[in-house]
Amino acid sequence: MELGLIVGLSFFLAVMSFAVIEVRNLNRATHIYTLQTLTLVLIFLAIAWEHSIGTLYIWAGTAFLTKVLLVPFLILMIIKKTGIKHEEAPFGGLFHPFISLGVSIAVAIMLEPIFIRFSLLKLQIPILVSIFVFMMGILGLVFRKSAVKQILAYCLFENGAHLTLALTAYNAPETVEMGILTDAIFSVIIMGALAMRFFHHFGSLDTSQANELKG
Amino acid sequence: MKSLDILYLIIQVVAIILVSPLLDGIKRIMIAKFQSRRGPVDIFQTYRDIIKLFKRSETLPECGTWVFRTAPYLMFAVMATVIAVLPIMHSGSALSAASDLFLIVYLFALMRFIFGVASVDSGNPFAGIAGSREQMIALFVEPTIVLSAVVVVFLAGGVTNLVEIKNFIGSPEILKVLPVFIFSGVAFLFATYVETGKKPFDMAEAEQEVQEGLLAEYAGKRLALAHGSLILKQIAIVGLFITIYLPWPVVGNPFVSLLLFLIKLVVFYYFASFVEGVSTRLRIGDTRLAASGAFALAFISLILFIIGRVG
Amino acid sequence: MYGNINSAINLLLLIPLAASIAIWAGARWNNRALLFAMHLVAAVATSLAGLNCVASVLHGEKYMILNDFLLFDSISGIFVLVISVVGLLINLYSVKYISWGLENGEIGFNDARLFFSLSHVFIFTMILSVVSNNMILMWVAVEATTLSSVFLVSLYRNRRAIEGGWKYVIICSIGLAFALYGSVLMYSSAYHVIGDAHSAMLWTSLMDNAANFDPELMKVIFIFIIIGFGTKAGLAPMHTWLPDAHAEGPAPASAFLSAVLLKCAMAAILRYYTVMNRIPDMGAFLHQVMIIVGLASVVIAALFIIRQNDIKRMFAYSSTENIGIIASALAFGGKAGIFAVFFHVINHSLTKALAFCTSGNLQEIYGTRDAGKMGGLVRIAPVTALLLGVSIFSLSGMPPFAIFTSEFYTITAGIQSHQYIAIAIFLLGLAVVFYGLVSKFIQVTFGKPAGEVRHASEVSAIANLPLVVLAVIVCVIGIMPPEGLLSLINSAVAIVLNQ
Amino acid sequence: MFIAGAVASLLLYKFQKAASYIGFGIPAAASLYGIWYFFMNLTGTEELIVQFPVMAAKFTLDPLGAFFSFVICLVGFAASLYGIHYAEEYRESARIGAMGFFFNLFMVFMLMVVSASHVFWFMVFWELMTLVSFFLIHFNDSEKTAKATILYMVIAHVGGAAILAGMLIMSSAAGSLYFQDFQGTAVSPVVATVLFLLFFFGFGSKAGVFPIHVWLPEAHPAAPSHVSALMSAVMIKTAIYGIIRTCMWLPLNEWWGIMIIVFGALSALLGVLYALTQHDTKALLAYHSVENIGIILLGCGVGFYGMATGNAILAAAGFIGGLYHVINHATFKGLLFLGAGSVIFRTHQQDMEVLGGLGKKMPYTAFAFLIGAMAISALPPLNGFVSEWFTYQSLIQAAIGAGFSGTLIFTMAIVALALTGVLAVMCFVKVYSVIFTGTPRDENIWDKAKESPVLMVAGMFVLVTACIALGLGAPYAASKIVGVITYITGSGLDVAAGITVKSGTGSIVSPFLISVIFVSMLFVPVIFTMIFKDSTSTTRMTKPWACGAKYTSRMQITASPFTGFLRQTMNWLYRSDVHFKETNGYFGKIEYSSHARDIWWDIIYTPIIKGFSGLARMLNVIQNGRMQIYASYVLIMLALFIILAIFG
Repeated sequence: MELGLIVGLSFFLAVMSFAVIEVRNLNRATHIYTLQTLTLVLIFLAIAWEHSIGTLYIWAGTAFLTKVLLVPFLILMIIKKTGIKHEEAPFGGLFHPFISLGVSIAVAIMLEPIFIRFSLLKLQIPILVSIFVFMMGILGLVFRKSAVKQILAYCLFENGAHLTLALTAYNAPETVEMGILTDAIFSVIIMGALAMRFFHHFGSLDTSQANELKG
Repeated sequence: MKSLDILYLIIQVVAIILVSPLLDGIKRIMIAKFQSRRGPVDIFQTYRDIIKLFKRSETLPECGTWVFRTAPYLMFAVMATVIAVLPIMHSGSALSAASDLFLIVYLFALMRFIFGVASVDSGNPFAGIAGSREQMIALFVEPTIVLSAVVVVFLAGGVTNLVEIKNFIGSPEILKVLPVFIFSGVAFLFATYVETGKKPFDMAEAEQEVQEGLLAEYAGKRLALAHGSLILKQIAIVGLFITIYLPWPVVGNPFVSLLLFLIKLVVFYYFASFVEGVSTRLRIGDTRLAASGAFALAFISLILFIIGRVG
Repeated sequence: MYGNINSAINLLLLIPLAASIAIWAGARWNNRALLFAMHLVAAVATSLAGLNCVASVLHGEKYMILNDFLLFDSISGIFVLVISVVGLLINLYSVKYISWGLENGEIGFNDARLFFSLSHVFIFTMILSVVSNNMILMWVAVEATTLSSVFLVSLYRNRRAIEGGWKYVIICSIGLAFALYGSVLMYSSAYHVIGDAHSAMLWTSLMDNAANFDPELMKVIFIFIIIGFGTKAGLAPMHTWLPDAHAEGPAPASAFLSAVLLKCAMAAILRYYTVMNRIPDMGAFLHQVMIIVGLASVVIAALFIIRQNDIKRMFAYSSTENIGIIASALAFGGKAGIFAVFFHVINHSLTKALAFCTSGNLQEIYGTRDAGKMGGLVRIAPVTALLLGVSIFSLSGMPPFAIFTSEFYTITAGIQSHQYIAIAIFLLGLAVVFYGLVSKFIQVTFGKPAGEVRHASEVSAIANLPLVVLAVIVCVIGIMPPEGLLSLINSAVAIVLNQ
Repeated sequence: MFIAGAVASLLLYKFQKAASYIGFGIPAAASLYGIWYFFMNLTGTEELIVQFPVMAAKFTLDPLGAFFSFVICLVGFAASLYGIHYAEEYRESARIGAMGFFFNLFMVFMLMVVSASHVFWFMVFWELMTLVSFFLIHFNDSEKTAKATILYMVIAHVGGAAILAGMLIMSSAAGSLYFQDFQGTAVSPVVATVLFLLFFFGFGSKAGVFPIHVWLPEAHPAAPSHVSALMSAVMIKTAIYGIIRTCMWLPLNEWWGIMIIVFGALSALLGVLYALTQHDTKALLAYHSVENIGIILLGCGVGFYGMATGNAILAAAGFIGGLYHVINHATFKGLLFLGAGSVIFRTHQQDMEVLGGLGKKMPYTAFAFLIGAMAISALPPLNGFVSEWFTYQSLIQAAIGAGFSGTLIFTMAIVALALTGVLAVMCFVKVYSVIFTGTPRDENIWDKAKESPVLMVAGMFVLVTACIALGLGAPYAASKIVGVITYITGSGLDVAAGITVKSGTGSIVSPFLISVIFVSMLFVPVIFTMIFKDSTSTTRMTKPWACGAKYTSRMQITASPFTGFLRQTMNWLYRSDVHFKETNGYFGKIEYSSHARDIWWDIIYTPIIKGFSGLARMLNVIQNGRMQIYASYVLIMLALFIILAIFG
């Protein structure tokens, strides 16, 4: 196996993302999320240092600024404003975690050979983990009911995509990377504002209540 | 040649019109005899009735439109046209253009149309029912007539002109297709009997139920004409049957052929009155069974024709 | 010539951005006139810039600016034309619509200000997505359109609008996530082949050396793209957000969404289609995927239309159906097929804008969106009835109007490519849609009004003016399309089919 | 060029919504010009190329087109003349202006359809014709019209789609979109049969052929009378034109001719059977249109059969029957609808049960209606007889030539035609006598009724003269039609000799001679009355005799009992739902009404409608509002496509 550091960090990243989805208490989930993005930044730094790629340092810096500081701050603000600490039971009930775990791992294994073929850095484990995180994010969005948890899930798969992009095509022009980050930030802001309005009207952040539009 | 034909035509029409009350007299005497009652004095009784009617005064329902008033004339004229058209005396030449099988069938339809409209126009409830029954009888009879006639047309090689048909049937080849001819002949005979409105099938003019249908409202000269036209209708339909199916003693001289035609007519009436005297009136529903029997006969003749020709 | 084009395109992008900021900042004090004035000025300016750019690209020229990050060829020309023409008319109408909203008290002044500024950001992002030459920049722009239009949809402060908005954001971002994966894969495989980081991103270079991409990978990428941008375009199985989002927003917003936004998502799919089409043995697979998605949307939407009672949801489903038509035309391919795609893009955006704005009028007159409570429109507001008639008969494919012509081409393309079963299903779907739309039309225009009528008077002339213009264009384009438009479309077809 | 002339004059009207006089005056003038023009050049072919950027529209006027345009203009002239007064029924001037506007468009589009020779433009005008008639129907706006129009529009649209598909397949085989290039294209027999079926059912849906006739009795009564006159007299003929035009391209085979004949016979029989049970005058006339379309199809079927078997004379005989009946049907059906319209104009009552004795109050309408009724039941002196006579001849000629099954089918067709004739007579006796003769059944209708305005009567009498002229002048008209037929089948048939009309098999009939004999025979009874006329014949007016009881108008026979008997015997076909309510006690008022249901509606249409709405209900489940499920659709679709990519 290649260098232990990147692999270890990636494993740590995977475990953290699983925890973000599962933890019911929203505050603690956000903290875990900040930890997770921190590990992402560390991975960027490790790869940059390891393969001495200049651009990744900038990526790490910007990621740190936006994802580690700004996003958690926004989410915590929402939790403070709505005052909802606890999240409702997820859609799939008890065995939901096992499904999302199983599916994400399966998809990761399936897509990994395709990504690895053309990626610049042929690091198998980190790509696997990035796809896993991406899928965890998507499934989190699908299964979770609370609005905040959905925003967290959105940021999760954002991180996953970011990591994949870094691994497979780090030499993409900077504007592209900046574009994706600004998109991520703006979507969190917009989702937050919408969640506030949702809370204002529905009294709770449980999105499954909103099913009036039928047929 | 043309003026001669017209002359024959006029003679033919006048002769038949004059003879028709005679036939009606025969019928009444025959029926009276069967029902063992005295019946009219002699066969000329119908002449006297008609003449008397012409003299009598008239009563008309005030709601009747011009259709009702002119109906007897129209009906009489239509029947006269049919008789004029039958190629009894004049065969071939210009007038034959008018004697066509479908034309005659549709002239009968015209007669029914006028009869129906006049019967409802009179406002008389019984006449209305008579009119609707008249149409119903036609509904059962028409297919048989058309089918059997069409089979004969096939035999005669697709030409619907009565004159050619008469020549064809007169000629010896008829022997080759005799069975087809006989079947269609029987079917046509049955259909004509129903059409004439004699006893078993005279729902339209039934005395007891419908007070003679349309005639109930007429009086005086219109009643005479209406009655005359009904008799003429019977003669016309029988005449059609005779010209198609019994032309045998083909004779050149027109006068002799007219005489032969009248004799055949009297014979037919003789048998018809016999049947009429015996049978009782059928409900209109039952005619359907009788009519479908006739239609089956005509259909068999069609099948025979097809097998015959193909085989 | 080169010089001013460069500035023209920059201008085209800058004006809406500047306008939105100006409106947000400027119209602080609560007076409507200033707000409306600024909005109108911005709208007219954007569309003029747009038309100026389109005029320069009528005969297939191509311009690349900002070190090749922006590309303005005839394909983007068509979409910019749509954005500017339809956008202008919808903006004109939205002024009136918002003033009604303010009078009836449904929305506050701040909401109106938000609405106008956001609509300009929305236009900016759409133009960017159509013009960008860089794959991932295009993805960013499409993602931005979603974000900017969320608050347009959930403008009204009621539960249904919020629900519509929330679903719209969540499902679209899931879809677009897959699209991001697709474009990342595309970039990495392109980089592998072209070798230069910068040009591997650009459509132009991709199109040139498409031949030597490896088909297996391209299949996976195309799937991701179809799923990603398909959700955004409202193709069948992923269209579930469309009726909720389009029905709940204010009429001009939903007109913008379905008339223009869906087309831009379709533009993205079209870009990928042009690249993929040039790879030797990809044609069959492309056709297979597009046919499934296209026919699925036509049939599913058709079956939903006949059940609808709410006018705007019905029009939303008919948008899915028409996007399905565009997808099937793309699937049939060939010269007629691609011509039908572009022609239908223009026709449908015109008609759908007309349809949604008329439903705005109806909502104004009857106070409700439920067709059951409407009736007797002919007597109450004959002009609106006429407009509704034009839009419904055009949507259901009646001849004098534009959509019949593009359907005519689609069917010719289908027959030329011997897809008889597909054509049969296609026609069946159209027939069902016809029944659904026309029966609603009869229910609304004739007979006696079922529910109470808010104000039984013809809607003010100013509001109807843009709609009448739209209606006239729809009629004219069907039979006598202008010369310039035809050459624009033909040059776009040439690009796609790589003649 | 006529088309340009007609279009200019009608379009001139289109923009200025004037009152009814202008509204219908101009089309009347235009159609008059049209009649003269088309009559002149039944054989020439002109072309009009209109340059549109998308597709160069080409309108060629070949004899077939000219013949149908002549029919359109003839009835159009009468209908527009009639319309001038009839429009008053729709009081507000905007409505009349709008009606005039649509009426003109209707005329223009029909003319264009008949002369269009380019796939795209033919389809455009074909659908436009439906669209405009949709608006025209909506003028008398009631709940029933909504159902009628949606049914009409959907069937017409589906038919249009079938035609479009057929034509496009044809054009892809022929390589161009112009009709004349379709002539000699080599199309494999299988494709040819598919095309034929597409065209037959596409156009059949517009003509009201048997299985797809359901919309006709719904849509025509709903329309204003002069519009329904135009629709049923002429619009249906454009469908016949379509069938002939398309079948000229395809390499025919025998079985198509026989199929058309079978459908024709079925439509004829069922049309007239259902007509008998109708109370509403215009619904009755609409069913009769179905019947007459059946008869026309019989003629054309024999024509196609002849073309398929290469026997040109037979083809010519068949087409003469068919085309002659097209023009006859247009005249007397138009006349009947206009007559019914003037009755409705005065009494505002479509139901026959209530009308009665109007003959006295509306003599001209009564006479016109009588002529129309006699013509439609094909009674000798009038035109109906001549065309049915031709059809009979062609069927006989075909029967002789055909094999075993052929003869059987042709003879059965003859019998069906005869039966239809009888039923038609019964039906029109009922209609005419119930409305115009007998005692009036409803007092307030009776005093209100008076003769309809002059122009309406003039419109009707135009068609009356047309009927009589076509009847007596049969030889001249037939020879004109032969010109058209040589265009279709490539070989004519010497039809007319002096005053007689000859058929393929040589049998001749001369309507003129018949009427001469008929008139001469009329003198015979008059002479008889002269001879015996010496009585004091004072004619007394009395109430009709009702065996002594006081006569009331209720005693009179009304429409439904007239055919009541037929309904009992044919109940297996009608399955009428009888509503019999016995009110209190012995002498209570008994309420009895039976209404025949069109069973085809249940057999064919309800299952289709149920099927679609069932499918829609099933699908509704996928839009159940829960967001999580929506999101999962995206994932499922992704999985599906990946599987497709791997295995596809």
